[in-house]
Amino acid sequence: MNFSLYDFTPFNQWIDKFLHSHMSSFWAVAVEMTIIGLAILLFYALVGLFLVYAERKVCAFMQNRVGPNRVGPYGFFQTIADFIKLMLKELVHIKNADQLLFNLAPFIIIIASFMAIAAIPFAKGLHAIDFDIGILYVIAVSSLGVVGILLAGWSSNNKYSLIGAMRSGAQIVSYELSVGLSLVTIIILAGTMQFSQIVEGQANGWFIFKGHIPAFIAFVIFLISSTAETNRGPFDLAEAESELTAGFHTEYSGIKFAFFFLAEYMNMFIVASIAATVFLGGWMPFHMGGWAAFNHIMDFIPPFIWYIGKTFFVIWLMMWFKWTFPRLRIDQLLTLEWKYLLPINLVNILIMAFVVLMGWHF
Amino acid sequence: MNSFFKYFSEIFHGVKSLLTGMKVTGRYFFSPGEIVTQQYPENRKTLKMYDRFKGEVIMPHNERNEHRCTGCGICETSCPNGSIEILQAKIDMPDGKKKRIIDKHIYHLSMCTFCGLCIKSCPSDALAWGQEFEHAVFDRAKLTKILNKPGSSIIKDIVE
Amino acid sequence: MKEVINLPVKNIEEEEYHINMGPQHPSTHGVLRLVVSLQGEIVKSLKPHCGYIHRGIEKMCEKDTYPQIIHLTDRMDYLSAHINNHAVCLLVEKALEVEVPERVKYIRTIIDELNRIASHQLWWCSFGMDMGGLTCYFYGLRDREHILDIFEESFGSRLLHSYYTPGGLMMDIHPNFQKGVKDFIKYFRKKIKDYDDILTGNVIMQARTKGVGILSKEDAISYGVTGPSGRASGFACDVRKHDPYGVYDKVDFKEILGTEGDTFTRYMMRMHEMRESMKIIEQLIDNVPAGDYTAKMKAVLKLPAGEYYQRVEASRGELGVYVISDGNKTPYRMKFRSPNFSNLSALDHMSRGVKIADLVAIGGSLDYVIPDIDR
Amino acid sequence: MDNAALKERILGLVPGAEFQENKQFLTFIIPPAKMHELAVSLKNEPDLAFDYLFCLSGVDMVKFLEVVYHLESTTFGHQLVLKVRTEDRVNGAVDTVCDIWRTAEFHEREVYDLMGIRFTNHPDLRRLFLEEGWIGHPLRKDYVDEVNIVEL
Repeated sequence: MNFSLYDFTPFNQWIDKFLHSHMSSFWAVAVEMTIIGLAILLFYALVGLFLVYAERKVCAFMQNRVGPNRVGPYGFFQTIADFIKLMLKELVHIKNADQLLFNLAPFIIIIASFMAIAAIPFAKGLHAIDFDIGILYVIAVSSLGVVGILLAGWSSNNKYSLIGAMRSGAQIVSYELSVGLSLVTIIILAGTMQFSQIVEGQANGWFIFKGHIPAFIAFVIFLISSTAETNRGPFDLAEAESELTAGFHTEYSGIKFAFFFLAEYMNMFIVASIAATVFLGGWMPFHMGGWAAFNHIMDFIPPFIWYIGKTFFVIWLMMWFKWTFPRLRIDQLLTLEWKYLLPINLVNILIMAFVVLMGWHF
Repeated sequence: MNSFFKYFSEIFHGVKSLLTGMKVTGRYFFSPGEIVTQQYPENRKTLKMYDRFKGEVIMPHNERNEHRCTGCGICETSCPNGSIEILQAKIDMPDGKKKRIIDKHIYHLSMCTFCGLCIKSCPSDALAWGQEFEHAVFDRAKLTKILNKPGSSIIKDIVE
Repeated sequence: MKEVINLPVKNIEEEEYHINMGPQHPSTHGVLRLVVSLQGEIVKSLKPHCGYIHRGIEKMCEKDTYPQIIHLTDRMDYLSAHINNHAVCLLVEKALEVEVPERVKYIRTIIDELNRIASHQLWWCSFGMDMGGLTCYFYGLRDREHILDIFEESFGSRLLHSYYTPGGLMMDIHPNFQKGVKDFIKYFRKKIKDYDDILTGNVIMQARTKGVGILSKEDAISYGVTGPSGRASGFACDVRKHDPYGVYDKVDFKEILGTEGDTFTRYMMRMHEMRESMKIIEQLIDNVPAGDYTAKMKAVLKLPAGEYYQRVEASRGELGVYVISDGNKTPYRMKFRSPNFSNLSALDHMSRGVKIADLVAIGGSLDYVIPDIDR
Repeated sequence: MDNAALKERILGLVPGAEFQENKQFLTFIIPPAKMHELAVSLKNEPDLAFDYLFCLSGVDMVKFLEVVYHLESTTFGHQLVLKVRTEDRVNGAVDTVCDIWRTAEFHEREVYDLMGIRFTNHPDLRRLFLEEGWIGHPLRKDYVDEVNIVEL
């Protein structure tokens, strides 16, 4: 296969060499980090804004509506207008709130999602850092967000917020397990935890096809539990707007609310990109065995487009869930995890191990 | 063993019911022709209210600036909210008698509940429903309207 | 100076955790305040606080003539405005012993049922929203729009119509009315399948509502819970069947009774009722007799001195109008027995020991309209 | 049970009951002291079985205050109206019936709030619509409120 067309590695190496030849290695690394940081920040903001717009459009179409269509063509700049509005809004000062934690909570949430995005490979050579234990790192970091939610709920001095935060604590601790185990299923198949190698391993077929039944089950479980982990409907118990008004972020306003809002969408983007990377081949093009011409055409589509396309497909699936299903109750949420997802997951790992052992995968 | 099958049939039926629901939303997602939203300010030109639409109470005037209101005050008494006030004036008739006629028919749109009793009770059919529905104004005083136009007079053939 | 509050030291396990649901809360559908005592997520008891939208309609009625009262009744249960109007009209007609033309009875029955469907559609979508399925809200409103269009074409307004008058109707129905209604029935028979697909059959919805908020038949009668909520408990309380008015005695419809008395049964009762209402309309819409649209009435209506009571089946239960007349053109005392008021009184009983999420579902299934509670 | 038999039955239960002419319902005026006792028998006697209190209203007749109970039996379908009068406009009190018909709890609170009739033994007799500390009872005929009531 020929991926050299869109390989970013030479480009990266060229920048690296260029910087090192002009300054000391400390400053070179510092400049590189700044560039990467700024690039990710920009990407983060753009994706966040776009996802908010996309969600509003998707839900509007599912509900026989038009959705935002006033600001810009097809309402494309609606979220930018919203963002400006949120920036200008008053930050409500809460009496008797724990000021330090109250102000810290949105940053914890946003930093957690920010850290997770660093390990995700967008294309060949286009990732901030390629850990040996990439999957483990992403799982660990993305579960930090719950600390922010708990702090937000606790420090707001609001009863709704507290209930929402406690619900979210129980929820994320439980569903973290399923997310991890469903990824373990694929780790067994891939034999590695490094994202770049997982993607390389899917050059001749995505894992969801290679691992057929157990991989598909793992994909479905991952979708369900990652939806739950990102606090999205039908698992949005922490917000539960018809019960707890807005749950843990009831008391937040202005830019702090915008952080929560943005982090929700970025978390969704992160889990969707993990799903795309691990199950749907990441930036690997879609290939059909034996169709050389077809495969060649597919290769010409840049890997970044493949990656974004797959990610947005998963995000669309998650939006579809949210805008169709009613919300679960807290006990049913835990029943679903402990009585259904977890046992199925464990059996599924066993099946996957057996499949890999017998070489029944493609 | 029975509970084992029950466990899986529960999962199966649950997933099936979820997919049925997703089919509905998915179908609407891919059929933008079913969108029902009205693009309100844009469709102002084509927007036509039904002919019986109760927008506001008006007093129709003919081309000679004549209305049918005798100023009898039945609408004022039949209004449950006091949204109609009638100011009468006395004029000297050619034959020397004094006659009461309407001076101002004041209509407080802000107090009207659109029950239609004034229009129904009017003996000379002087009032009617208007089609105007964009009543938002910046000053509350603008919601108090005088229904008889300035300089208007009563149509000759109306007798009290 | 900061105020120092000395709270009594209590065992934290025993201490009750109160939250105010409302007066501004998404699930109370208006300005109702429920003071809920919680233990964790479990509701120990709740106290409804009403009156945030109390307008003193009963006091205002004492100043108004009978035709004027009609427009006030619109504003009680605004979702079944026609049915409220019907109650007062029937009462005045009964007191004055006026025989209204057959045409009026037919039209009133059709419009009542249309109003009932519209009300249940709004209930369905807000129930879906209470459960967290926001999409339901738009489907319900989309279909309700068709009924409101029919109403607007015939009576000029969409929500508060004041269309019935004592003795008949404000004006005759629009020539397009019958066609519009028939088109709507055809349309809605298709769309109601969406309702079943997206919410009724949904496993999450069923798990959340089955066996939750059970109200036994005895309790339903004792609390006076009527309408679909009462019938879900097996309380045969359909006034249309037991004390027929309009032309309900001439049409064929079932009074569907539930047995469970839980939230899901209350949900199903309303879904059945929409279908039954469509059946009633289909039987009547082609048979509206020709004739006058109002009986001959005096200009000033004075009810003979005495007491009158009229009950009708509003979309949420039995609406009673109790009038004491002293022979004047205004009533001496007017009392509305509103269905939501009695239904709300059972909420505390039903929601003890359930979770907050269930409380929202129970409230949604009772379908309370706050202006009707407060009046 | 038809109205004639029902009338005999009620008069048998409460000899002091005063029959009142009414076209629609069988109406009795019951002495306040007997009301609770009668209500218990109406609910529990198998041939009466008045289990559904469908309306409870307070009426200010200027000379006296009145509580009107509209009762129905869901098994037999017969209906009955009971009235209890009290002439004391300040502390007038009637026995509660909310231990017999639970719906009365809210209705009695409403009557207390708007008409000012107290109900003895009521578990939670507070104002329902108006705030605590509201002066007067708005549905009384002698209630004046120059701010909120606008005379047309």
